[in-house]
Amino acid sequence: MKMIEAVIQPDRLEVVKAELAKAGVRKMTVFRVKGCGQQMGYTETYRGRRHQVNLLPKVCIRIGVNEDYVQPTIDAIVSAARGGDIGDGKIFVTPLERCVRIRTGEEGSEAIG
Amino acid sequence: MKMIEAVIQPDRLEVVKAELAKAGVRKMTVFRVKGCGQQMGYTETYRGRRHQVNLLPKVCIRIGVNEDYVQPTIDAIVSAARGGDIGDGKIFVTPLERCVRIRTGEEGSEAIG
Amino acid sequence: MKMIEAVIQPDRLEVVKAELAKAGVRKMTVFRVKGCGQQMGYTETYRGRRHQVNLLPKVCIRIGVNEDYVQPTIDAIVSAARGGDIGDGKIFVTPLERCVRIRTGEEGSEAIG
Amino acid sequence: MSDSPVSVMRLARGTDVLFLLIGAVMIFAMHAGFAFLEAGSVRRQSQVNAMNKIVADWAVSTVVYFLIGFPIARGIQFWAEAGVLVGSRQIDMMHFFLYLGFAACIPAIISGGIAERAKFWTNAVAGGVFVGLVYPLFEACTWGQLSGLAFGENSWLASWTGAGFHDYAGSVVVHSMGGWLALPAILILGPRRRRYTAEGTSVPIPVSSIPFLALGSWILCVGWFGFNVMSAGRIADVSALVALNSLMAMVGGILAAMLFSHNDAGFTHNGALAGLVAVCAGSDIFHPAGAFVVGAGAGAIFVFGFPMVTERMKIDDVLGVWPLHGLCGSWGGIAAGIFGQRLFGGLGGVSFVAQLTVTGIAVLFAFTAGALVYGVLNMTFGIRLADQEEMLGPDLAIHHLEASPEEAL
Amino acid sequence: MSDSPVSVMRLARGTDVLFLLIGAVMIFAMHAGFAFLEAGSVRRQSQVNAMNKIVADWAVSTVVYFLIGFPIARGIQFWAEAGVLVGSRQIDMMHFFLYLGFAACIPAIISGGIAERAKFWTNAVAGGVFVGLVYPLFEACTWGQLSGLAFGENSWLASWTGAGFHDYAGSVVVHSMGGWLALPAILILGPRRRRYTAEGTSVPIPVSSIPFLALGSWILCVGWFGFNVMSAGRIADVSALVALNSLMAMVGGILAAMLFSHNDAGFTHNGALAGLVAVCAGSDIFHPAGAFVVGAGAGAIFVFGFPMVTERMKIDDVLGVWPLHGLCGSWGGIAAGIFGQRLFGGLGGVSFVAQLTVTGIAVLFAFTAGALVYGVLNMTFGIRLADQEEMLGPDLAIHHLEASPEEAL
Amino acid sequence: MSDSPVSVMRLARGTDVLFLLIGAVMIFAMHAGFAFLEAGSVRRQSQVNAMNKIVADWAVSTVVYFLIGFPIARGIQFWAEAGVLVGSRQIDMMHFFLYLGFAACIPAIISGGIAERAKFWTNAVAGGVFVGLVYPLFEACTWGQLSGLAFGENSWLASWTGAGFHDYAGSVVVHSMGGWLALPAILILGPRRRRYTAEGTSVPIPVSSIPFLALGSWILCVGWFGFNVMSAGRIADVSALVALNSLMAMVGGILAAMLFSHNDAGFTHNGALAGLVAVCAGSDIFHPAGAFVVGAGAGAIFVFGFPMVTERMKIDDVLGVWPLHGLCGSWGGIAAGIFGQRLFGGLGGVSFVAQLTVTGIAVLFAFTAGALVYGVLNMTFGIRLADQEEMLGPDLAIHHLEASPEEAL
Ligand SMILES: Nc1ncnc2c1ncn2[C@@H]1O[C@H](COP(=O)(O)OP(=O)(O)O)[C@@H](O)[C@H]1O
Ligand SMILES: Nc1ncnc2c1ncn2[C@@H]1O[C@H](COP(=O)(O)OP(=O)(O)O)[C@@H](O)[C@H]1O
Ligand SMILES: Nc1ncnc2c1ncn2[C@@H]1O[C@H](COP(=O)(O)OP(=O)(O)O)[C@@H](O)[C@H]1O
Repeated sequence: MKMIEAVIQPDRLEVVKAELAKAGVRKMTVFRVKGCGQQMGYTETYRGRRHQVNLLPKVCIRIGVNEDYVQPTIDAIVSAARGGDIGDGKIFVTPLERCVRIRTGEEGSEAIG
Repeated sequence: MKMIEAVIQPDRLEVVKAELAKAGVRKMTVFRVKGCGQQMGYTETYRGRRHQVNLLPKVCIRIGVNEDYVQPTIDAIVSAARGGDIGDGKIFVTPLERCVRIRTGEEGSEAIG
Repeated sequence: MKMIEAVIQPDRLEVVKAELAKAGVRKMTVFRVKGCGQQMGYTETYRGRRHQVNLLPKVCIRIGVNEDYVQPTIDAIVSAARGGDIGDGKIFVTPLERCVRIRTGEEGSEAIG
Repeated sequence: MSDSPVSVMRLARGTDVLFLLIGAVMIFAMHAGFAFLEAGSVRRQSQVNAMNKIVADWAVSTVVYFLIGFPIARGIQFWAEAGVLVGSRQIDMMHFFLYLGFAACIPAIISGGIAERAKFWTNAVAGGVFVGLVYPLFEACTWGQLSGLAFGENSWLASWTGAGFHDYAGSVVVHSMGGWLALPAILILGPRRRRYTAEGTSVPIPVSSIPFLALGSWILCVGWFGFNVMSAGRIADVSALVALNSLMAMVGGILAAMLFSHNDAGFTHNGALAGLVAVCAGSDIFHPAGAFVVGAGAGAIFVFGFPMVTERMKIDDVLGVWPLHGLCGSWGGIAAGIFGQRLFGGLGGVSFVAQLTVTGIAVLFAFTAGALVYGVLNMTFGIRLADQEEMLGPDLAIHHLEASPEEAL
Repeated sequence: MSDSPVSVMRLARGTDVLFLLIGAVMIFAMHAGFAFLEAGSVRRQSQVNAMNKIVADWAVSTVVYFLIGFPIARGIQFWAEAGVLVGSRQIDMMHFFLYLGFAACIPAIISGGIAERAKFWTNAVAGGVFVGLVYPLFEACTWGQLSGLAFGENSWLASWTGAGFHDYAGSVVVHSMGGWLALPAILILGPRRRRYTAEGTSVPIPVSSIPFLALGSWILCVGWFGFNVMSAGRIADVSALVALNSLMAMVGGILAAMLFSHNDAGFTHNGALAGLVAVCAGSDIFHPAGAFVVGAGAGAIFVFGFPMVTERMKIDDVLGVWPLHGLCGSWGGIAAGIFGQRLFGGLGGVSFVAQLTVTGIAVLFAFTAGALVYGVLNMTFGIRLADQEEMLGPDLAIHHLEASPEEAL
Repeated sequence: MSDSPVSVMRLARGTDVLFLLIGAVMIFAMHAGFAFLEAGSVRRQSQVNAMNKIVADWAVSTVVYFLIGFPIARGIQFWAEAGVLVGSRQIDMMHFFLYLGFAACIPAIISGGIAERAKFWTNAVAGGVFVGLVYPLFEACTWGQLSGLAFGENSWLASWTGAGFHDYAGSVVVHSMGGWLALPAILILGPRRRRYTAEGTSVPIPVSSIPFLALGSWILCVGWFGFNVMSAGRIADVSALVALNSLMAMVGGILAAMLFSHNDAGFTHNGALAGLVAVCAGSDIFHPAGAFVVGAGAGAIFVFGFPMVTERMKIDDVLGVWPLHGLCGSWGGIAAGIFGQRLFGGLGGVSFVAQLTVTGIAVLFAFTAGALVYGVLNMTFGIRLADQEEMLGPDLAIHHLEASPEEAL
């Protein structure tokens, strides 16, 4: 099993969700983050004091999947999240050792779906 | 060491914290997320435009633990977070290679606790 | 590749970012969390009902890096985030198997930077 | 042009219109206060609903009070040409606007008790019935065309107790009425999901926003001076004592609530309202020190009453409208019969027995009417959201919109 | 001391000043309503900008209207010693304050249409031109020193149609003017980034905060009673009918918007404003039932007009100021010529043809002036933020400050 | 009923009560503005505290000013039967309410300077002493029963400088007083934790909410017209010039702050307040253009003064109340002696020397009194939260409640 984490542009979320659904991926956990990458930063002032800010709003999606879903999930995200602008985001894949469904106590491949 | 990530119903957080404390787990990082799983979605309209929403509020807990704490931690969460409803959530376990306490620079099993 | 996750005091974020920049690390994903560790908790009352709260505001930084950047990144964070108080936070390192740049589809070490 | 000579008559009439306009607009503005008090005191998933409920209640109230309520209460209607209205009905029109503000408080009060789980339209219908029929009937008996028969100065009551029922600005007629109409609705609806466990343990549901709650309280407090002072009905009868007493009771309510609640912000801001609810009835006859005591009493009633109701009696009265308006309003009605006496520095001319009697009648009347209306609605259309809708929250279930749509994920 | 005898003259003058002050301050307060209505209806990244735009527009308006606009419109200036002003210009000064409030609505209306992407200072300059020249010219023709020549009671219009143009409180002069001045600005600016895809699909941008939007609407509604009632200009001419009609039209707007939008909170709160926009013109001559119908019509216009404009015509009018003020304002101007007739219970003395004619002239005048001013500014300095600035949002790009700086990461 | 003939006497009295009521209520409402200005300018962890501090200060102020302050300042108390109060003390009661609003500004001003780290009750006690004793003493000397002896028209000052001290609406008596009373409190408290590093580098603490800050500013600005205009004390003395000058100074303050701060929203909204603070003293004697200049000067003082104080002098005056009220208030007192002269188009009858002298006396008096009261409280009970409490934030440490309890984790 793998945990797939994608950082995307906020306004691509709906499209990504739709594309994932097509790929059969309907479970996910989503939250708002700020990110900095190749996008330029900017300066913020408060009452005359300036400081450098270079974090822009992004949305982070975390999806636990079985091995055979890894590539379809990545493909779905890449195709839907791509806008062609700098700042489109990244996908990270990490190993996932266990997955437990709280309601039933089920484990593993059954639990993840 | 493992990183345990649990996605639970927001109103179970207090009970989960209490149960974790009983299991000797008192360190954690918590944040609000939205999730979709087996729960039904719903429709949102803004000024006549509808779009599908199927993310519901959840709370995500991340806990770094030593091996021998993995099972007790999972058990504590499962027993406390279970409400019997769809949407009770999932627990994910990923390998954790290093852990550093910023204040002291300590590493590993000492740092995690 | 590794995923480095640091939980720090909110008011150290700017310094940490500056220090990371010196170490050549400019990409990251950041979000607000609440954490509990060695810091004391407190009690909240709402209309006569009390409940125990022991989570304090922290900031979580996630950085995907190539192997040779792991130690410099950790060092940068430790040196900048350290305030000497309890509650300074932790750094967690987990294995990162893949990294994809959404805009280009590039993978691996190229994508991460 | 305004330097041309103006007849005193015309000046007096204009000033009366202005006086009533200020009162009417201040009371209208209070409804924004109801909206924010509720929005701050519910969960985020119910903020939009709080807003739209208050607006809808105001709109429905205006229509039914114009068509039915005001004619019942005061025997005045406006089915004449605009020319006639402008010619001789100026003050009538302003009175309609002013007293509409009072009437529309009824659904706004109820709204806070039934929050987060009531259906929208059945509740709007109930509000319409209250503002169109139930409230005007009682208004007619105390302030309106039936007061001579019922509770007014030449009524049976006055001949029995020596004085008519005294309720200057509506502790009983408006607030107690609203609170006791709300109680059966709250009971019939039952508590919000997960508010009490199956074993009966109370699991308080945290409120969304203290600043919104405080904003609501501030708007209400400010508008209340219109509510009380403009109850005079015309400028020649304006009483500075009413303003001062409202101030003192509000302050009494704040201090009592603050002290008894250990500086809890929710209670403090509601304490101000408790004091104001209680002072309405006797605001024209109390001594300022008496008003302070009455207000402080109301603050204490709310601080001790709210947990009693929601924790011990397990009645999920979300904003505590029954203790706040129902109990403090009744307290105000009775207190007018005590601190209004010359013995306590008051102006006198008020009967304790009359106050007690009519306050009691109001409680019975309101509770019965509320039970009837909500009972019938519950059996016919149902008054509560489906479980799934309540879980989503009324904002999404009813209005398909969250309080912060941009932050939706 | 106030027990000393006071001459009626002095009392009347003082009361007039008070009357106008209340109106002026209520209208001033409405500008806070504009600010919150906009802040709630844009993204969080544009909230600070909404706030500062409204404040800046008010400040610029005050200066230019004092120096140029008011002298043009009414032929009155204040370049005399304070002693002279105090002696004989009291009412003039209050009129300035009152009518400034009307004038300053023009940039405040436009602000909501061009939100999130317009440059700050070029827009402030445009506002200055409108308040200093464009609006006062039209004001002079209807209410001011040119009304005898243009649209007033003894004008060519009156001799042609039998009655002068009737716009009691500015449906056309203020609102329609503002809405139709905004339209070319919105068109020239073009939609916000990513508002429509390259293929022309509409991708609505969710608003930030319903509570702020509702707060703005409430503040506007409350202040509007000053806007309409104090249009009397002096206390002797105050009309309770104006207050009642404003109320009825607001309620009509609420109910229509609520029903047609299926209880959408954005539409409901804007529906109240739509009703109020439309009732201004004929608020002194409608029957209350007529006012209700006019308001309900405006509510419907907005609910159906907004998606037509933003979804079908693909005009990114962020707050919908063109349908709200432009269309509903024009509707109000025409409606005064219909429901103001005695046939519909109105006061009469109004000509449908005159209403239609001047409403049409106002549309043409405003659209042309707006196109001219924004066109020239666009070609010289540019009126739109750079792409990168728009992405960051105007708060950071222009003001270097977010709405919630503490939460910045 | 209101068509019955009304004696002019009665109308005049009623209109006076109404006039004062409007003023009193507008000033009362300003305190909501203080609350939101502070809530927006502190961190989220101190928003609830801001709200409750202002409410508590108002309540304590009412009690002590009723019992002690007003009797000291004006020689008036209300220990008579309600019948007596109603009969002959109507205007006195309204004056109490009006001037209470002025007095209660003192702790509300201080509140913003000491925010986020002061203990609640010791601060409330200090507020009580100021409103009960310190402020009334100065009030008595300028506007009250000692004005003949001290700074009034027939005082030593007037015989020395040719004119009494002129402070129409309290630039010095209220604002400068409040600002200079706050300064020692801020100094004794010391800066918030981590506000300056050990090496003395300033680390600004970002504010929580620009919309709340702006809401506070708007409420204050609107209410200010009551503050200034109703300082007339009775309707016959109302002056339209006061309204116009307040407007012009506010606009001056906005424009100056906006330009000098490069369109910073915090400064812009505080600039409006700076202008209003400064115009109080001479609002009845300036020419509108003079008022604009005075207001613009105040806006500049704040924009340059605030960073000077907080960055260079390292005084952690959270809202900048010393520059805003202390410095701009003193500037207003002195400016009345300049722009009030006929030379600058003013009304004259004012002495620069008298203005300078009493402004100076006020500074010394306030600073000393503040140092004394806070010094004693600091040595006895302590005025600052414990470190751990400050880290948690006053909301949780004092009120056991966060601003958004639902979002607590
Ligand atoms: N190495 C990294 N570690 C963590 N987050 C990253 C990393 N690289 C990119 N991100 C996240 O992805 C977002 C988009 O990255 P960016 O480099 O701007 O996009 P692109 O790769 O399309 O140019 C960033 O804002 C950040 O949140
Ligand atoms: N495969 C997954 N990947 C990421 N998050 C998941 C996954 N499955 C479930 N979740 C999270 O857990 C929450 C509860 O899941 P759900 O399927 O509704 O519960 P249950 O398994 O009890 O029916 C979801 O809202 C989502 O946040
Ligand atoms: N084992 C852990 N798992 C997850 N988060 C942790 C863990 N230990 C610490 N943290 C996070 O780090 C923060 C600081 O931890 P704390 O123990 O208070 O600091 P310190 O180690 O400096 O005493 C906590 O608030 C929590 O968010």
